[in-house]
Amino acid sequence: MLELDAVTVRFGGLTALSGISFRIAQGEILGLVGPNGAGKTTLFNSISGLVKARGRISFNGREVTSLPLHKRARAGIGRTFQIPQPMHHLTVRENLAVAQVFGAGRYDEKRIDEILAVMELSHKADADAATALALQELKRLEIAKALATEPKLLLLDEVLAGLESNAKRSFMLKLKELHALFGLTIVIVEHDIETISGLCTRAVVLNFGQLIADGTPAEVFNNPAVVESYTGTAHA
Amino acid sequence: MTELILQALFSGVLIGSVYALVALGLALAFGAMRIINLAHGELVLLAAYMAYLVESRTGLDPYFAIPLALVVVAAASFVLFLLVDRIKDHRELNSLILTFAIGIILTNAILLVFASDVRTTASPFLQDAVSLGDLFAMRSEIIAFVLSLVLMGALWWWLKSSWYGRAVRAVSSNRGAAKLMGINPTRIETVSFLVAGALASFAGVALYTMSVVQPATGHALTVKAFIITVLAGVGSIPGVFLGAVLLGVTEALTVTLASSALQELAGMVLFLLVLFLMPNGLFGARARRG
Amino acid sequence: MPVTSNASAQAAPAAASQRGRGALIGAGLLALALLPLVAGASPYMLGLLISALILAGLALSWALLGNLGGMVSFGHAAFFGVGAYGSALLAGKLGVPVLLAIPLGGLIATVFSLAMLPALRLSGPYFALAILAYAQIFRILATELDWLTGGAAGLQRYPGLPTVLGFNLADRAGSYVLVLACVVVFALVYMALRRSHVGTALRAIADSEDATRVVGVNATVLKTWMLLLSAFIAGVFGALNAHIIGFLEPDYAFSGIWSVMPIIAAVFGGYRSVLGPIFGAVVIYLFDQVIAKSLIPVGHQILLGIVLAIMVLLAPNGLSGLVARFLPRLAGRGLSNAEKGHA
Amino acid sequence: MLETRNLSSGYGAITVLWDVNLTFRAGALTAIVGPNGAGKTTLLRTLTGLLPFSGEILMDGAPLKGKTWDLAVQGLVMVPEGRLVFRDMSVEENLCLGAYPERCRGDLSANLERMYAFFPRLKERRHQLAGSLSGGEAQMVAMGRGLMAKPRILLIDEPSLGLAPVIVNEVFDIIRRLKGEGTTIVLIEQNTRVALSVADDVHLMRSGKVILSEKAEGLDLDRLHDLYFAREGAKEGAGR
Amino acid sequence: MVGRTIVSAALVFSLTVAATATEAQDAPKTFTIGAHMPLTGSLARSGQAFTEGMQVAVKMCNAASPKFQVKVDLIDDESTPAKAVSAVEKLSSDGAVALIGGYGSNIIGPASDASDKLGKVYITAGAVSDELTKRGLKTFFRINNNAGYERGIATLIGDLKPAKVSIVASTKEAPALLAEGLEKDLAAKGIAVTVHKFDPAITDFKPIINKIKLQDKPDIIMMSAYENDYVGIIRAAKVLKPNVKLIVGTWSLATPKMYTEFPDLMNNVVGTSFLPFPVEVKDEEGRKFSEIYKQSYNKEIEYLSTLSFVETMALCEAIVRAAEAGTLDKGGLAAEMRKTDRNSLLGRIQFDETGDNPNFALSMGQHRDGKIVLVSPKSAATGEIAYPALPW
Repeated sequence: MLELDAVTVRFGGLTALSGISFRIAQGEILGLVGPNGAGKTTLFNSISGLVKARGRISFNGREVTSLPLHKRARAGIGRTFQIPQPMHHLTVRENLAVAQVFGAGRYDEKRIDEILAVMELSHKADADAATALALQELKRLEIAKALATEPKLLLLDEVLAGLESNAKRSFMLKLKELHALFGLTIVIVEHDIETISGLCTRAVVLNFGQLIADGTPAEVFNNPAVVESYTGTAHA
Repeated sequence: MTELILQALFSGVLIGSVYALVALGLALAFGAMRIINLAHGELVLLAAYMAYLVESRTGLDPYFAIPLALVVVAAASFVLFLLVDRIKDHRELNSLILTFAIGIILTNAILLVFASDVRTTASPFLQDAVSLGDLFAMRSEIIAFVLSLVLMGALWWWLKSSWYGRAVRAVSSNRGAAKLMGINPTRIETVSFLVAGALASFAGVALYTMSVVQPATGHALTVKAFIITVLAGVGSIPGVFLGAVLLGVTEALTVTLASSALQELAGMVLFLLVLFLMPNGLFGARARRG
Repeated sequence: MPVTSNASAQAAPAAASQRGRGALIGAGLLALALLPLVAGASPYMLGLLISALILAGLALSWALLGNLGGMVSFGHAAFFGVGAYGSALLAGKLGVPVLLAIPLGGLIATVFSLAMLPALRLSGPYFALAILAYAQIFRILATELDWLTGGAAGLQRYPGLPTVLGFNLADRAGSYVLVLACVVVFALVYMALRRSHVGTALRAIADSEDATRVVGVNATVLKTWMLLLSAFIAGVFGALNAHIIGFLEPDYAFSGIWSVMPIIAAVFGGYRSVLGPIFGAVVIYLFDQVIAKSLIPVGHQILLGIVLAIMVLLAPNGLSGLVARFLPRLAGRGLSNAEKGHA
Repeated sequence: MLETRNLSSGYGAITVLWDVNLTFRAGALTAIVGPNGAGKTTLLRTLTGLLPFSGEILMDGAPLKGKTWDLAVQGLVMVPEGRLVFRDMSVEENLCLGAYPERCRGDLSANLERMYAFFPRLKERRHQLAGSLSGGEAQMVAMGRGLMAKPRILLIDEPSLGLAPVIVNEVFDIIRRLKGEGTTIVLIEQNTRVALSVADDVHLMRSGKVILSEKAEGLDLDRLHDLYFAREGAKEGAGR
Repeated sequence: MVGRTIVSAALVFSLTVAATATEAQDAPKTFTIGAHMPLTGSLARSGQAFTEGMQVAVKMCNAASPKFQVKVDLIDDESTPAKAVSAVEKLSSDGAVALIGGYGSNIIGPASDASDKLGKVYITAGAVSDELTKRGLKTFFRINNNAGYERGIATLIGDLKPAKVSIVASTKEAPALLAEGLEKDLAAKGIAVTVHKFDPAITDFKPIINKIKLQDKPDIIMMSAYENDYVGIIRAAKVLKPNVKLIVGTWSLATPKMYTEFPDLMNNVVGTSFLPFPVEVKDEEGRKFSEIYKQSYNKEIEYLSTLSFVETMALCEAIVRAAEAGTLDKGGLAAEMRKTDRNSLLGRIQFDETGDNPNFALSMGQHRDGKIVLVSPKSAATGEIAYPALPW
């Protein structure tokens, strides 16, 4: 469904991603792992179109490498931001309506209600997005907004970060529910081994903008290179 | 033809050097605070009227008005800063509107105090012609040119070597990091507005000696200054100087090679072309698009 | 792309009562606006009100670009002047009926605004002053192309407003009704647009452009539409003014006044609401012409400057913001969305 | 010498730090490690006055007062990640700005020479624009700039971020030398091994809380990593 | 809060205005003349000068007429047509019996239209466009016109018989119009003419003058512009010293004020003027005018003040005549205006069917060491022209 072929991103002299290639199959939940500055968000940005990448990105057999942002969204690539970016001055419902009208090309109130219900935001539907929502609600809104565009691929950037372990567990269940309910393919950035293991069938590890491991969560987290990428080498 | 063009270049450089003084103040305040002071031209004008006041009341040379202009204009600039600093929301938009409003207030205050007559120096000495071979200029223009170079040199030195100057550059470069250096950005913004006011003082007096002023002149000066900062790009004194000279020369050459009716057009077209095609300006280090 | 009302997106009863109240406020305002006619105001009063409404239309156009498009323009005179010349030339040289020439004037302003599309990539002051540059360029072109525009001497022999169905639009009362009607129509268009999904998306862009684009909104195209629409409205009012005044010259048609006054009016009234700029224009214009002028005959604009400065500093959401703060029930959401989150 | 009591902070309505209690000993190097999103940088930003907080921050037993720049003047100096150098100023100008607090201005040239002795590489590039430096060099500029302020406490934010291992080693050599000179240092690092190689005290943060506080010496790295990655079976607990 | 106060203040005020409008005509023997002038913006100078002449005329008129008194209501039109039209309407509703108009054809056109619709006589000295008198308005009058300026300057230049003339003209309406007309007139006299139009925003004229100096090589430089431009142009000429014989300008140039303010630039420059200086006024009226003017404003009479003085005198006299005949409130003022035939500082004043003054012709004055000598036409001359003669 998504194919990356030698995707490279440079900012000035800095290489943020170099030659990333991998595929994601329909229905997969893929964990994207790597320390700070490894290039995970940049990878999301290049898939969703926020930054220009070299190489080739194809989505459902269609090359999207140079497609503008909004067209990728309409093609079915949805994403969230690590720091939630609600449309502040809109109500929760309006947030979803905009996403649906422009991203999915139709207005279907029932479906919005459905998404609100699934994301447990129904009671906040007419509240202002920025002022009346707590962080966790903002994060759910972030996902709800992406869902409203009726995506086939959902890129989730650290949606679980900062959650208590119990909350994390229930949120994982929620993600699985979404995955089944909407027939999604999901890529999620996450650091917790527990979460990745519980949620994903496969994990990809980035470091210094390069892909250093690809496999089941267990394989990946026992890969010395991966552990080292987080914890560093002991200094001699 | 060569003679014509040479004179046009010469005139363009002379007028450009004063444009540069006007623009530097604008650029300095913009660098520190990311705010375009749309009342900057009026500050320059205020200084010009101080020169008029001193010359007409005391008969002294207009340059003697510089201390008075410094006090008055710096004070006005300081008040302006205090007001701008009060704006907390939608700063970019609201500060534009506020400084614009202050420009209107200053223009009309000048009109109320000094009437709408055309003012310029009466000194025969300053109006005398100076010739360099086949090139001609008014003495006041030569003085203004030298003054401008000296001030730009002084400003360059100040920014490079004084603690406040360095801090101004640091705040322009990276406000957050500047705080970590123990720099109080608000104080530095105040300083940069005061220095911008000082530059405006000199520019205004110079303008009074070489050109005519009227209460309505201020707005046009602001626009010229802004055009120059766009040509120059953000963050370099030589850039502002070259941008200003480029504008002056473009204007003079338009008159010489085409028609004087198109002079303003040429400036505006140049402005738009650079704005659209060269996001960093001609000489700037940083992009201006967000 | 569906551009429908999202009134249904709100809880139905609330929306209905809101709409009811909106209609009530609207009817009240319209009655107020027609009062001068019924009360038999002097031609002088009507003349002032016509000028105020022309300004109101221009302020509306400015605020639409500022509020929905997120762009501050310092050169609305560009559209105003092009609309004025376009309509006057069509009517004067080609004999197009004036009532047709006026919207065509707006259309010509729209076409000219296409030249400004590169400016859409610019932000804040750069956009504002780029538009100012366009206004200057258009002014100089109007001066230089004297075979078309009459040059500096201007145009003065072109038709004024006609008589329609026995109703003379050229007299004060007629002109007043026509200009008022145009203001009302564009205000309704603006309101409908703002309530539509496109309007919601545009508000969203102002919050976070990236976040809005990743849900499929083509921000550039929407902003372009706002620029074109704003140009059209400004052009129409320029054209109206041209036919009411009966004289055009470049310095007048492209005067800085047409760039400055809408800003003052919209900021004063509250540019984030629909009615704010209209009220702002009427109040500011009358204040300037009736009160300020009698206090300070020369330099009375100083009072405008002071009022503008005070508004920006103390009430950045303008009159409508103040109304919403002090009379929240009366104003409701219809009058102002300004206060929300902007305080 | 620096202490936090029930410190909570975050961005607007979003709380990131929850009741953090930490003590940084004078003359010691304290490392705060943890995965990203743990709140390490938030802690640093709170300590330097960039974020509002509830709870207390005490320096030498007295509540810390003032804005970021006042704290820098008082000797609480932060070295941000290398990208936060003044890019359009030269290396030397960057260093000079470090000495902005008045107490440091006196012997500017001596101070500079001291830095160049510390970072010979920077002397070679003293007139180069900081924006044109490599990541490691920029990191050195940021550290040099911080040292110019003659800090009583130096807070270093993820010095290894985005640097190749060789360069990381070089940077940590310098930190070790600094520690040798008796500077009190707080080091934020996600790279546990390098952090441990220089630290006296170690705190592990996860999800905005401190979940482990121990002396670096004799710390069981496996246990630390179990907690770090929240591996199955790891028990949270703080012990001294 | 502030806003609401302003709204209510505005309402109260406008109601008061409406109320007083109906009472204003109570005073039996004092008539109000309405006037609108540019008192702000770049033309404020001109508006001020107009106003001064007008006030002196009113004083003199009142002194001469014990039965009827006249007063002036003045409104700033800010050089914008809509505001001028408003002003006309307001003045008229406040009871003005006639109107004196401001400056610039773009203002006068719509304002006099409005006045015509209200049936009020409108007189101006500030609009020279030919279009204005082609409209067939019955209530419109003016004492000066483009043709007069053109004739005055063309006569002077024609008499000097230069081979070549360069015209430097502002692109503003009146100067552009004059330059166009002159170009044709002079060409008809066989004189080679080049025109350099400039945008009013420019301040450095050296490039234009240098072009004239090196390319045109004319005998005379003619400036069709305003005061600030004159200063710039003459300064540039003084610096570059083109090999010309004379510098000629038009309105607001040959005035004592210009000489006092710019003594080094003005000597030998020629411009339109009605009076020599020191004023040698032959008739009583002119002498009185200059006396009162000097008392009131502590300066010598100005060109524009003279214009407005003459128009106001003509208007006042017509008002008095109409009042005596009892036709003033019956629309008889326009007819009385057409009966005007008097001598003035501008020469003979009459109004034709279109309201224009067919006799309007200009004298040209030359600055001569602080004095102004009338040098053209021969009939009005008080001295010989210094030619060639330059300010430097």
